[in-house]
Amino acid sequence: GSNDNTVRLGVIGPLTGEYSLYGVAVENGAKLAAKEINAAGGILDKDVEVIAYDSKGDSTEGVNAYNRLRDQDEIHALIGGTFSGVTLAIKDLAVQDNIPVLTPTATNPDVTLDAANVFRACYTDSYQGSTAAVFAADELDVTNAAVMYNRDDPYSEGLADAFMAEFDARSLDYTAFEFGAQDDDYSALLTNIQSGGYDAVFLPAYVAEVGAVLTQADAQGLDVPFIGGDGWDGIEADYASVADGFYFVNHYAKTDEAAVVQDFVANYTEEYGEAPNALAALAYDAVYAMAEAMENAGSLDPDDITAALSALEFTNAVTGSIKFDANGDPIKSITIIQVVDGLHEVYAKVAATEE
Amino acid sequence: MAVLEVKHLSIQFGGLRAVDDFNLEVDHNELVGLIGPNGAGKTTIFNLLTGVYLPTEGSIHLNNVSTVGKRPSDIVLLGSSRTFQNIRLFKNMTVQDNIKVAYHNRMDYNIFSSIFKTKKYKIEEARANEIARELLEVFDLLEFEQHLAKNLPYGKQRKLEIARALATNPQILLLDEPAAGMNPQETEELMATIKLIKNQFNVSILLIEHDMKLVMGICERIVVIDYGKIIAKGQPKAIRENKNVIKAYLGE
Amino acid sequence: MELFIRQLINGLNTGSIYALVAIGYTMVYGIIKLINFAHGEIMMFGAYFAFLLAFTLSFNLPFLLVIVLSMSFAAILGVLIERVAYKKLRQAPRISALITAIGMSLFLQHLAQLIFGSTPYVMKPLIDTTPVVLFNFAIPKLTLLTIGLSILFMLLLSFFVLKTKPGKAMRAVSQDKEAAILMGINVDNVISMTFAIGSALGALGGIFYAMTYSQIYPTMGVLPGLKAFIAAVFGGIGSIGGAMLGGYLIGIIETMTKAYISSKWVDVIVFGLLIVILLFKPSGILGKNTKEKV
Amino acid sequence: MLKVTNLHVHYGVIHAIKGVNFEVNEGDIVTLIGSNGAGKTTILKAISQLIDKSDGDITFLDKSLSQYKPHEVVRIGVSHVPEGRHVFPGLTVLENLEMGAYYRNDKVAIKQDLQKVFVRFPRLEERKHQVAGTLSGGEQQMLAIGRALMNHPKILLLDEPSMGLAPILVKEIFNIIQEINQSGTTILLVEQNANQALQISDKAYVLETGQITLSGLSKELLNNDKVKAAYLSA
Amino acid sequence: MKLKLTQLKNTLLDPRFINYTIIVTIFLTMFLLIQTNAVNRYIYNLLIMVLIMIVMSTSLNIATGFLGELVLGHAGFMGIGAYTAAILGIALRPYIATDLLLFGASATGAMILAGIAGLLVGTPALRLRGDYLGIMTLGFGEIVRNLITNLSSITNGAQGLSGIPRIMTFSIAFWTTVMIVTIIFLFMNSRHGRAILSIREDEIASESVGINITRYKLLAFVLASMFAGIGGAMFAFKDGFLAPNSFNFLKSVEIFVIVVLGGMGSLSGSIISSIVLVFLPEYLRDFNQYRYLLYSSVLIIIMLYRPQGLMGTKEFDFTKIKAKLTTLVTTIKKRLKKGRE
Ligand SMILES: Nc1ncnc2c1ncn2[C@@H]1O[C@H](COP(=O)(O)OP(=O)(O)OP(=O)(O)O)[C@@H](O)[C@H]1O
Ligand SMILES: Nc1ncnc2c1ncn2[C@@H]1O[C@H](COP(=O)(O)OP(=O)(O)OP(=O)(O)O)[C@@H](O)[C@H]1O
Ligand SMILES: [Mg+2]
Ligand SMILES: [Mg+2]
Repeated sequence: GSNDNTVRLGVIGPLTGEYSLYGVAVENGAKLAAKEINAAGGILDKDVEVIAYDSKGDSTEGVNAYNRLRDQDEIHALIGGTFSGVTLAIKDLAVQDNIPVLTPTATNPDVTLDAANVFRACYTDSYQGSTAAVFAADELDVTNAAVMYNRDDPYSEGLADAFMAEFDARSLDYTAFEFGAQDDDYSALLTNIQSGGYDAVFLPAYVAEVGAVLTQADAQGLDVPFIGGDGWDGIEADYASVADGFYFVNHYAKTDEAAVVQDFVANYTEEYGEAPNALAALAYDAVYAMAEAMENAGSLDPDDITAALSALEFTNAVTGSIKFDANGDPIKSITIIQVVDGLHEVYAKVAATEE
Repeated sequence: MAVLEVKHLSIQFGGLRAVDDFNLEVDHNELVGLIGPNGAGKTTIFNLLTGVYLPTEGSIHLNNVSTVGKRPSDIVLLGSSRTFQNIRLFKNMTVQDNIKVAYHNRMDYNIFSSIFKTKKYKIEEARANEIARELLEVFDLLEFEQHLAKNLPYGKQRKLEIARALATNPQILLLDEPAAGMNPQETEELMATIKLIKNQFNVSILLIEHDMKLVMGICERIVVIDYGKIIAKGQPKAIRENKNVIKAYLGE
Repeated sequence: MELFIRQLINGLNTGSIYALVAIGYTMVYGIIKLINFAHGEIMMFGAYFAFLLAFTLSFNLPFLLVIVLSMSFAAILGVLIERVAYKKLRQAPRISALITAIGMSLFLQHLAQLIFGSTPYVMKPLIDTTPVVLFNFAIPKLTLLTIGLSILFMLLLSFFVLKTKPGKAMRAVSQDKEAAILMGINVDNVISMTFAIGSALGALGGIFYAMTYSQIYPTMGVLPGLKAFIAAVFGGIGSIGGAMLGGYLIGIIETMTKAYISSKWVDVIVFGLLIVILLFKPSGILGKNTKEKV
Repeated sequence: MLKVTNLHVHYGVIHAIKGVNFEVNEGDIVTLIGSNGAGKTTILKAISQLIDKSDGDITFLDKSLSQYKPHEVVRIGVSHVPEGRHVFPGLTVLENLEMGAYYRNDKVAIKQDLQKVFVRFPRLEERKHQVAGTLSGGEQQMLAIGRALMNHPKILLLDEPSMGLAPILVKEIFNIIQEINQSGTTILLVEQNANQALQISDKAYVLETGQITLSGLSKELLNNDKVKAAYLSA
Repeated sequence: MKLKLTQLKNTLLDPRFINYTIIVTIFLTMFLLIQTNAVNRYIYNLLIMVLIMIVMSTSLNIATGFLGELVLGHAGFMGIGAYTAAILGIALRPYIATDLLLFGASATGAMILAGIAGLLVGTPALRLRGDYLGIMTLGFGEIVRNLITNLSSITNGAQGLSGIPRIMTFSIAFWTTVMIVTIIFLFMNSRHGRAILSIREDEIASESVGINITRYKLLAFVLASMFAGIGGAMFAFKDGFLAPNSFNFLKSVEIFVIVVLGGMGSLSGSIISSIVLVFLPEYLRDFNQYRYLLYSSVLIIIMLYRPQGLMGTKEFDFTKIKAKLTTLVTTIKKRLKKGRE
């Protein structure tokens, strides 16, 4: 319906099925932001409405959802797709339709390429992966790493590739261990890792998988440090004991004293009864960033919004300040976190660099 | 000239020799009965003749071509066709289509003809319809042409099964208890039909049946088996009086 | 060699869980010739039940009671599913029943998502997990227990089906329902009983699966359910011993492939082997090849 | 003993049984004859509650049978040998017979009954351990009857027991039916072989397209011209 | 003059003529609606999806509905077709400027490769019966999906293949579908189709009247997979993006469900149920998390109350509607007459 009293933001993510965990986090984060924005007077004096549709993680479903958002709901901007695959499938359409897109979580480099109106709030795979590799080599003196990644997940594979590329560049040793999205049993890989004598394991994956891997590693008595990416955010909630002492690169630390971080964590926990993860935080930031761009633009015209996004300097973000480079990728600082006693401790901060 | 020639046929199921050194010749246009107690091996012989089972020993020739080891559908092409003890029709197909399936190998058009509905397709289909109609006419089934086979009464299903077997244009027809489940009146009709098809279609018939009136009434020659072995052969009259047959099969 | 044996133990562990689930699968299939796609979901609900009983009550239930109660709940769920979705379709084409089974499986998955959310629950092992050392190899207690249980249930059920009266009634019902009624067998009850047993075993498998791999989530049953069914086919569907054998084989093949080839070829190898086995033994390794008598 | 009043049965839209009345007295053999599709099997199935009737009443020993579930009918003494035998194809001959005594618990008596069946049908004893699915047609028929006898029924419903049997066995079967009857079991017999059936039975009914068109003492029907013409070819 | 009129009348009442007219009318109506923007792109896209599902389900119907075999790996053939067409499409785009030609060339390639795959799977698979065959095809489908994922040098693996020319218009999809459904329909009404039906009804009897059952089973299998390959090609050119996950077990199940829900052996059933099952989940989007709860309930309920599927084995025939209408009118007239008396 073309109700012109609202600003409509579309969200596409896997809300049902095996990946629903991630889509639901994005939906929740986005809706929380919208609720707060509305309480504070909305965007351009209009209420914000977040319309979230299920993609089941499937590109065809994602395209259907996109078409519906565009034609039925007549959205002004899109927050999402959640996964790179679905986002890539939608990207060309969005470019053609000139709908401003700010994906919170799609990390694949191609997402923002050759698309003036497509932006993202997260780091690219390569940025995160190589940062993790630098950290492993420089700070932990790793010379022989096991890289354990999910080959069905472009995010996981992308981080792993970047990590390995950095290790190649430094002529360090590593071995890749792939697993599949549907695996629950990692014992065979972990047994091999255990007998291989590695200095560390790089495990770029999301919490649900990381938790399972760490639990099984613990049960097997595997005694090597693990390093992860932003998908680890939230690991302390259920897996504090098995993740204790391990590191991951992230956008922010929950223990950060900044009010925006603390408020977000508190409000989210109150609203949904569980602590937010990185995906929720990114979606939350993406909605705020989009809102600010719309306010700056002073109109809901797509070209104006795109221009405002390109010029945006959004500082008050949970996941670190956001400023976009020429591609539409964020220039953000990166935080390295160590899990200690169920809390995030900032181990190091890497300043933002233009890639 | 023998249409069917069986020599030293045997089959073993585990410890059981269900058919044991069975020999038979059926001549052109001859009507032979195969009888014997339940479990004697009659149906098993049919299964051997039609390629459902592979014999342990022995040879089978149809028109001087050996059929041993051939698949059932190829044996049909050599000129034999059968019905089943438990009726096996294509239940959800029309009566007409039941016949036309059996006429399959005698039609000559390929897949492309069917997709482009070529002239050949039309001519061949029309001919098949014609043949089906003729056959159904003989069996008094014409009025049911478009009914589903499963909706026919039992007796008519039996007849349809025979008609279907005939549509393959066999030289020998193997009928397994065609009168089972029929009342005397229906059986009488069936006898007439069998005689009719034997003459009209010029086929040989090998027939299994427990209804003595039918067997004695129409068979020219009878072979009796028990425990897989032939215990008597001959004209109906002689068989009726054969001591062994009376003891094993007919009863006092 | 040492590594090989450790991997073998990993494989036995996975395999024994598949075996437990497969036994239930094969029983249900045996009686109504239906691939009960919802079996994996019963497994999942069984695990959730155990979680709720073990971690959300204000008092501590003993391990055995948690297991028995969850199995009972799952049994009830299984019977309920049969009554609601399958019973009416007993005379219908089997493929129609297959569709309701698929529908049921989807339904239960999404019901679970609605009730429990999509974030996995973390299942801590309910028993002491210090490994037992056998011939210098540390074997997790959980592994030993799962293996033991799968063998125990195989023996119990084989005896039950072959030697007891209800077991024979089950076989009779599976072959000819109408004749079974004429023998005075309450066909509904026999079918319910089969679903109850099968579902209880599925739940047991689910609980051990969750304990071994530490998580419970709405779609957790899909893959092990499918694997278990394939295990049942591998071994010869309808055969209890076959289901167990199939479960172990698949577990070991999977683990060995992951360990020595690459995890990305696991499914290709498992399914490839399945196809090869079916080609040489069209009714599975221990299945009987019954040809219809004409 | 068994009384059927105003029975109607529908298969979907097909009205298969249209108001049938008949009675079976204790100790009798009653025959139901009729051509194919007349509805004989349907009546037997309605009695043993395998299918639902749409109207009417069936009482056995003055109790309405509709209050029983299908599987309970057997337990009050009604045994049904179905058309087409319906042996359990994957069970052995012995196991099939044991299923016949499914709800009984008197092990010793069951053993004796088993022995009796084997005496009556020696072929079954020979094939004791063969799976029933591979038996010949006649062997399966024997098994089906033997299995029903393992029930110790008060009334035995037989649906075309002579179908597909060798002549010697047909005679044998009719003898056995008489024997079973003499040992105290009432029998309702459905047959195509009207001649023999009428000879051994006390009363008979003729069924045509779902309705009873003739009834009477079997001896009388044997001489009835209509029956002669339609069911007893000379 | 009179003769000509009757001739005209005969042509007009010829069932074939009526069917053609109706198909063309449907096309023109849709086409007009699209041209006038009465159908937005969301619906437009769904319509193409419906057409793809029609191709997938009618082709599966050959193997499942008409031949009667349980096939749970149809998405595998679709995947082979989709990737073949996509790769061909990308490679040929510089040389073939016309969309229709490009589609034709790529779809032919897709059809051939999928057909070869059908032959490879079918040959051994057909020794199996019933559920075993189902499991084997399931296994095959999973193998295909894994191969697509693992052969990432050609397929770009789990990342997905993008940059495929987006050339699937409603017109191309519509006429491709009409062509395929017509071919299947004509094929099933020939002696070959009858042979396949007879195998479903009774394999043993079919063999006993001389049908080479192995050959016909294989033929059905290969045809089904060839058309599935074309369906895959349509799919590849629709969104311009392919990921291996689109061809997983669930997709096979989805197609299978369409066939059974429509009625096994009914092409019109498959068509109707493709429409229903593509639009249903879309209309349920508003129910968010309840969406699949509702969807699955609908599946169960339909099967419980119509186990033979929406159409059974019958075909929807426009020409018969006329007859039905006539009888309806006459009965109403009779009733009215009675009422007056
Ligand atoms: N596949 C098989 N496996 C084992 N035994 C079999 C098999 N087929 C048939 N038999 C046995 O072989 C014998 C002959 O069976 P067959 O069916 O040929 O008998 P028949 O003469 O046709 O009897 P009827 O007149 O009762 O039909 C029977 O004892 C039967 O049990
Ligand atoms: N399941 C069914 N569905 C529909 N119609 C049926 C069904 N069973 C029987 N009928 C029909 O009901 C009528 C009576 O059938 P029934 O089997 O009782 O006859 P019958 O007298 O036992 O015949 P037969 O001598 O062939 O055994 C027949 O017209 C038959 O076609
Ligand atoms: Mg026989
Ligand atoms: Mg009958």
